[in-house]
Amino acid sequence: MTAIPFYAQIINLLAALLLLLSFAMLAQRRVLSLVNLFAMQGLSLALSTAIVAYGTAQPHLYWSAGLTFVLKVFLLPWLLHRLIRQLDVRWDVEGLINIPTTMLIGIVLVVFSFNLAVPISELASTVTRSTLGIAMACVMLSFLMMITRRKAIPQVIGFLSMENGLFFAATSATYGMPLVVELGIALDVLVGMLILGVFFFQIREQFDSLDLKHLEKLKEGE
Amino acid sequence: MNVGGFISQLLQVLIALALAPLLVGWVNQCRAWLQNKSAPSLLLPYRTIHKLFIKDAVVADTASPIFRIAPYIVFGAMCCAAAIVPSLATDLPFASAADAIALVGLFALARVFVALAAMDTGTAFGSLGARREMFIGFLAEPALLMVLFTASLISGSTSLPTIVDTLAHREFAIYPSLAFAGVAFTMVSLAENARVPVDNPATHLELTMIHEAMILEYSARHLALIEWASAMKLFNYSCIGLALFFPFGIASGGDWLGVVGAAPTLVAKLAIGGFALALIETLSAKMRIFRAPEFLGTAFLLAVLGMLVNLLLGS
Amino acid sequence: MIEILAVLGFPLLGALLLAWLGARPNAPGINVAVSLLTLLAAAALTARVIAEGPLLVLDRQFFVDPFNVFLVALTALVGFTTSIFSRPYMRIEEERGRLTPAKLRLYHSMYQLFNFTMLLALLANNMGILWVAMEAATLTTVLLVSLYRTPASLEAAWKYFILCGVGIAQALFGTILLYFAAERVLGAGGGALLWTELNAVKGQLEPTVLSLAFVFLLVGYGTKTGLVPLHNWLPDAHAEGPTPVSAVLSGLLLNVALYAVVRCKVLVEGSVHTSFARELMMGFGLLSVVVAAFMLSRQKDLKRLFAYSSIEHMGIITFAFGMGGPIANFAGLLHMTAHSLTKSAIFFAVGHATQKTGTQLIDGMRGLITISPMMGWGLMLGSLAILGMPPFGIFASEFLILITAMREQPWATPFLLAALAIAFAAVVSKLQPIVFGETNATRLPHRPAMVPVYTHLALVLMLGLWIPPYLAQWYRQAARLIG
Amino acid sequence: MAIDGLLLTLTAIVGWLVVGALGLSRPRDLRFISHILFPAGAVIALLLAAGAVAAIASPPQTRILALGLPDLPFHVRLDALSAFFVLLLGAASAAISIFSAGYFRTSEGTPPGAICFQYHAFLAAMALVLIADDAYLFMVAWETMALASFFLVTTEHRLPEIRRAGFLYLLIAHIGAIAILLCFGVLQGGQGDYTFGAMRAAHLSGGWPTAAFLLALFGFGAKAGLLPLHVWLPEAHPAAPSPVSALMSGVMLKTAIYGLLRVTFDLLGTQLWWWGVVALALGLVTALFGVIFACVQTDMKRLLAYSSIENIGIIVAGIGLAILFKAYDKNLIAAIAMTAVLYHALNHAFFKSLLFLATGCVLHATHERSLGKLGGLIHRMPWVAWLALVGTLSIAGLPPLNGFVSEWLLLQAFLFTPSLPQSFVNMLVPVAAAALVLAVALAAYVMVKFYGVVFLGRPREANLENAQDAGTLERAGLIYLAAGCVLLGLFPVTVIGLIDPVNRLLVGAAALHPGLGSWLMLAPLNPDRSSYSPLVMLVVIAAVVLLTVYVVHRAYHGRVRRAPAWDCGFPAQTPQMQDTAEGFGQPIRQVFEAFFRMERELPTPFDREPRYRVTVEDPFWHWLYLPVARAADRLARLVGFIQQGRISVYLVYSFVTLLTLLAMVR
Repeated sequence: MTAIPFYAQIINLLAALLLLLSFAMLAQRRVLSLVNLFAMQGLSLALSTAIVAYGTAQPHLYWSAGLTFVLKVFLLPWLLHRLIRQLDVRWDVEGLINIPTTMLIGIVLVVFSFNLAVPISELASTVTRSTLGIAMACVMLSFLMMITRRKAIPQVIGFLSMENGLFFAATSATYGMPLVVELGIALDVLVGMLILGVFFFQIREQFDSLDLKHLEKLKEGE
Repeated sequence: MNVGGFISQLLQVLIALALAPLLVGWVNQCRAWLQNKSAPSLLLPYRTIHKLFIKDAVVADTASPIFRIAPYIVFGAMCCAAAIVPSLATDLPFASAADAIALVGLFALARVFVALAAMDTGTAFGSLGARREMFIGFLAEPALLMVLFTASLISGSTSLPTIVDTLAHREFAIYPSLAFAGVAFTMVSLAENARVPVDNPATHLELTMIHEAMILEYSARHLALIEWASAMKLFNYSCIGLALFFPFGIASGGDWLGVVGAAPTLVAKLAIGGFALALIETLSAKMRIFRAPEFLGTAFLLAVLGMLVNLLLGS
Repeated sequence: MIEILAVLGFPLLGALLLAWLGARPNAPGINVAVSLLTLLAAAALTARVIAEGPLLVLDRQFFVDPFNVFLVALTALVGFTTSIFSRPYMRIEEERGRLTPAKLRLYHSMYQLFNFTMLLALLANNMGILWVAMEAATLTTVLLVSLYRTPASLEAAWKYFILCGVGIAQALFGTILLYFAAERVLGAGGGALLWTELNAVKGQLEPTVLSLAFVFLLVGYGTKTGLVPLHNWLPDAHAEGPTPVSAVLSGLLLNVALYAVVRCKVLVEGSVHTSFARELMMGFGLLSVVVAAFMLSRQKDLKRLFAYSSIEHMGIITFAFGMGGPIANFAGLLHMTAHSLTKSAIFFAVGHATQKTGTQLIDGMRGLITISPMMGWGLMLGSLAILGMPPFGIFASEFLILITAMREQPWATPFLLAALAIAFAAVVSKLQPIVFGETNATRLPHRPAMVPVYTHLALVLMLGLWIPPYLAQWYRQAARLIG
Repeated sequence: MAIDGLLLTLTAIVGWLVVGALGLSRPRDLRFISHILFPAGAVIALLLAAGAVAAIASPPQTRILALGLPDLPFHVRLDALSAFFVLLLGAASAAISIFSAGYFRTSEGTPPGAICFQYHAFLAAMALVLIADDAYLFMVAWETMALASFFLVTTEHRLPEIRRAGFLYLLIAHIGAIAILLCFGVLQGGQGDYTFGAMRAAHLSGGWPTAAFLLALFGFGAKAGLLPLHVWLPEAHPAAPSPVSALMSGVMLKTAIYGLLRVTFDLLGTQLWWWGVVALALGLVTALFGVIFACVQTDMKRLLAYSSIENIGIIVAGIGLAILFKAYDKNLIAAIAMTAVLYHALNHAFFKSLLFLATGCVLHATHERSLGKLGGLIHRMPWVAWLALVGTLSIAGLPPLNGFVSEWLLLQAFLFTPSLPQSFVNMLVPVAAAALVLAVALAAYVMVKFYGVVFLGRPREANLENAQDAGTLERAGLIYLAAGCVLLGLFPVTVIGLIDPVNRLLVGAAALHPGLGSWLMLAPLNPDRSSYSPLVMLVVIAAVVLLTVYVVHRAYHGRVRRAPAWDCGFPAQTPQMQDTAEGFGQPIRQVFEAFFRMERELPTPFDREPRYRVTVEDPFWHWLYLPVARAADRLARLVGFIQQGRISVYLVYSFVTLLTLLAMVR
């Protein structure tokens, strides 16, 4: 095995951290901790992006890193904290499936994703190619998290964490998408978050709770 | 077609018209004789018809023109049938106007008119009779056609004269199928002509009557025509039976002398046939109306069997 | 180029304008005017494309070919007719107290923005921009769906947001993979996400990556298309939003999402030389048709009924594109057109009908034809058209699809036909008492806008009997393009 | 001068559409519609019929219209087969249009203008079906026809049972259309060319011709009312306004026959003998079923509808016979069977339209369809009654009217079966012939019941005394049809001369041979073998009748006394004591009890108000349709479970789908 550049090793480390954080979020019961974990995920994402920018000398990735940092480490967690405070929803999160089972499924998912990513990674020209599998695993784990949470806010955090995984794939595996695309994506995430914020209030207003069990009226089966 | 042909044709119809009531009288006489009763005159049917013609016709208030037209149409249909059935000669000009199938159609026409007329007056009896008559009819008609089909399969034709010609003039052969057909035909004829065991021409008991129920409202000349037409029907059926199963002594030319010459043979055959009819009527009892399907079903079955046997053996 | 800017600029400016003026009494009029301008711009663009052939402008970022030009025209047209329809509709809603001026402002502004995102998605050459536009379309429509703020509409919007958000995230992953593969051939930078560039080198793209990417893209955009089993947001969103929104969602957004799927399919087909993409699309299509047909028979809500019908038709179109070949692709494009026109016409009629009867439950609507023959007939004819009764255009495309399926995928025909028959039975049996019979509808002060309904139906009728030559030419070219 | 029949037909189609559109433009102007539009439609129909007569014998004409799909423009073609059915359409619909002019009024249902449009669109669609020469145009016309008639059936849409009938009709029509579409798909044999010309040229291998035939039998059978797809017919025909019933029963069912003939004899090059057996068996079962059920009906239009099923059964049996003969290359005999088929189709168009229109008059005069509440109408409505009598006798298959001719021809064809080389078929056919005769004889029973209960006897309800006879235009339509029945019955040779080009096209032989028989005498193949001359029969009967009347009145007298009907000594006779429709059907019910699903409610001696009620249901509902409907419902419920309303579950769907697909890609 040829020597991997140092920056790539750091990126791999960050990737592992990202995966670990994903698992931590999957296991976390408290909403506020969840938000913090999400912020940490954002931080490692921003860091990895910056390192890729440095390592590959692609200046536009600095923009991307900065954007991520502002958006995912400060703005969104801040927004979420505010929401949680205003809506007074600091309860503990109860999953639909218990935590150990979720973790078990999560591990299976990781194995699956890695398996899927191996043949692709072989092809890639980037040094950080092996992070693709981790990114995919993150996406899958976030998906699982969305499925298992029955309250609205954790579900949204799952959604945002999925975006993190995607960003990670975009930056580390491919050295970033074209800037205009990234800007667009970031804008969409931000707007989406704002809309969700409004939504939480509206749901709260209508149902007196953010429990998703109130949102099961529209259905076909009896 | 020539004048001679027309004269022969006319002669055949006239002889049929004349002989038909006589056949009825003869059957009645034989029956009385078989039943140890004193027989009415052989000519009684003529006198009855004459008497009825003299009387004033009484028509129900509720009757429509159909009621009054029907006897004439029935009578006309029977005369037409008499012109077609090869009772005396085979090569008559009108014979080709209808074959066996059309003949059955002609009988059906008469039956439908009688039934409609019966319903016309709006009495319970009339419609009851009409219903029963049509009921018997729908069962008898297929059986009759099957009989005719069996015969026509042998000759390869549905034209009655051709059938008769073939059967009479071919070298003698035994057709087992015809035996089946003959029995079936007898049964159908009994039903079609309102004889025991399906119907009793002499009854006026509500529960049993069929034909009589239909003509209950008729009187005078209308009744006379109906009665005469019934007699003609019996005559025609007998002639069809004789033509199919005993096709001997029927003139093959259109010559009027031949027609007259064939008459004695016909009378003799009819006499035997009439006696046989009386015998059957004496030996059997009138059956319930809902036994009639079984009876006619048997006839139908026999006719189909005859046809199948014919196909099996004849090919 | 100026045409493209106009097509995109008018709705964007209109959205800004209406965000300012949207609560005024004449806002619906402005809405119509902006939509008309967009339509005119689209017409000019179409004329340009007819005259000069495909366009590739603005640093290759925008691209018009036979495949998307008719969709652009269709989107502009339906956007315009829907704005006409929404004028009396929204007025009545306001008078009934279901909407406040603030909500109306939101509605009008978002309506234009939504049009903008759809047109952007159609015109974008960059797969990333396409994704961004699709996501933006989701966001705007989420706001539109939840416009009434009733529990049901909130629930619908939430499900819509989460399911489509997750779906579209998968599509992004697929796009990343696409880029990942393209980068090796085209090098890093903007070119690697441009569809025209990708299409030119599609044979050299790595098949493994592309098939993986296609799975993500199909699941992603397929969610938005409403393919079973990713469809669950669709009936809720259609049923609970305002009816003009249902009309554009069903008539346009699904088309745009499917358009994205097909664009991706073209690339994948060119790279992967197996029938993998085709089979996936056929499978999803068939499953959607069958499941939707059964669902149709259980509906109690009229708008949900037609939402499921949209799923069914998207399934048919997906199946057609999956089969591929000139006839099936032609038929799929024709079906897209006819379905958009018909379904939006139906939703127009349904919208007025729900207002007249005060409910959208099927059991509560009776005898529309007595109170308003034009509306009753519009609904009836529209439904028959959507069920594939000749001489409407949907029959033409279904005819072509079925006969192609008979020849190429005989195993699928029984399923398709059984599903079509079940759908037919379900819809007609529900529609008949709504349209005919004793009435319970009331007259309302505003005249319903029936012109859009009959315009659409007339167009669909025309498509069934006669397809304009240049349209047929586009379809043919696009069909060849799709492969 | 040769008339361009195809152009004429196209013009007629456009003409009808224009007439319809005019009606739509003034939807409530009854005078305009009934005095101008419907008569105009009738004139178009007459012209069309005249043109078709000329076109039958001329060579096929084709055209390609500038409409349709880009690669499949509308092809139209008028050959002998099409022309014959166009003739049928024109001839029958002319009368129905005239009648309709006097019939439709403003009612609660569809406004007259809309009816006018639907009616003429229906006519136009039927004509288009007949001249279509590619699968697409055929399907378009076919479904448009179904659609137009569906709306016509539900004219009185306020009644739920009428809506239900219309729905059932449309559904079965649609399912049939799907089968037809499949049939065309099979017929084109993988070439992708959907013109009929290409289908004729295509060589199908293996089981494909059989598949095509069976699909056609299914698809067209659904429209024609073949068992077990007949259930819509007794519902839809009574529900429709009478002229529409007449049009549907008299003409539309024939388009299905046309389609079946077109596919079987024209598009499919060769026929297999067992197809014939299938069609024969199916036809006969349908005929018997139809007529047996007709016997027990208590609604006059339902009775006629079941009778239509019977007649279609007879026609299909004839087609089966023709296939059988054609498969064994007995073209001459096949021509006789084919003649019977086409002749009967024509006859049925006339007499069934006549009877349906007559029921329309009765319905207008009495507002009553139930046989149990009619009676004695011959006194109040003599025109209708006497004209209906002609139809009754015709449909009952009595000489010398038209119904008999076709049945005679069919029976003749049956008698030729022994010449077939297949002994199994030889044995089968006598039984089939017996069944056919049984059906025909039962038809007479049914029609006596129909006519006797409606028109004869005494009125069963007091308000029947006020019944009005038909108006002038209605009468004109009825007279036209009755005259048609008589003429078709009396001049079979002329009519067969008209049919023969079709025979030559379909089976490659003619039924009439020059030099055999004459215009007076119908003698297919050989006068010694069989012959029939209705005119002679009629003349003989008429002569005897006239002579008898003359002689009886001359020799005796013509005195008539009117008196009450004899009451059998029971003076309290009321009209209710006449035989009811139920009563009339009772023997049949008893004999064929096994076929019916009956629910009987018998009074006990202790009932205060004794009531007898019997309902006879179609067993196919319970054997076939309800189970299918229930199964579909159960499936739908199962599928409904997908949509549980929980967003987590939905996410699981997406997730699992994604994982499955990814696993597949690997």
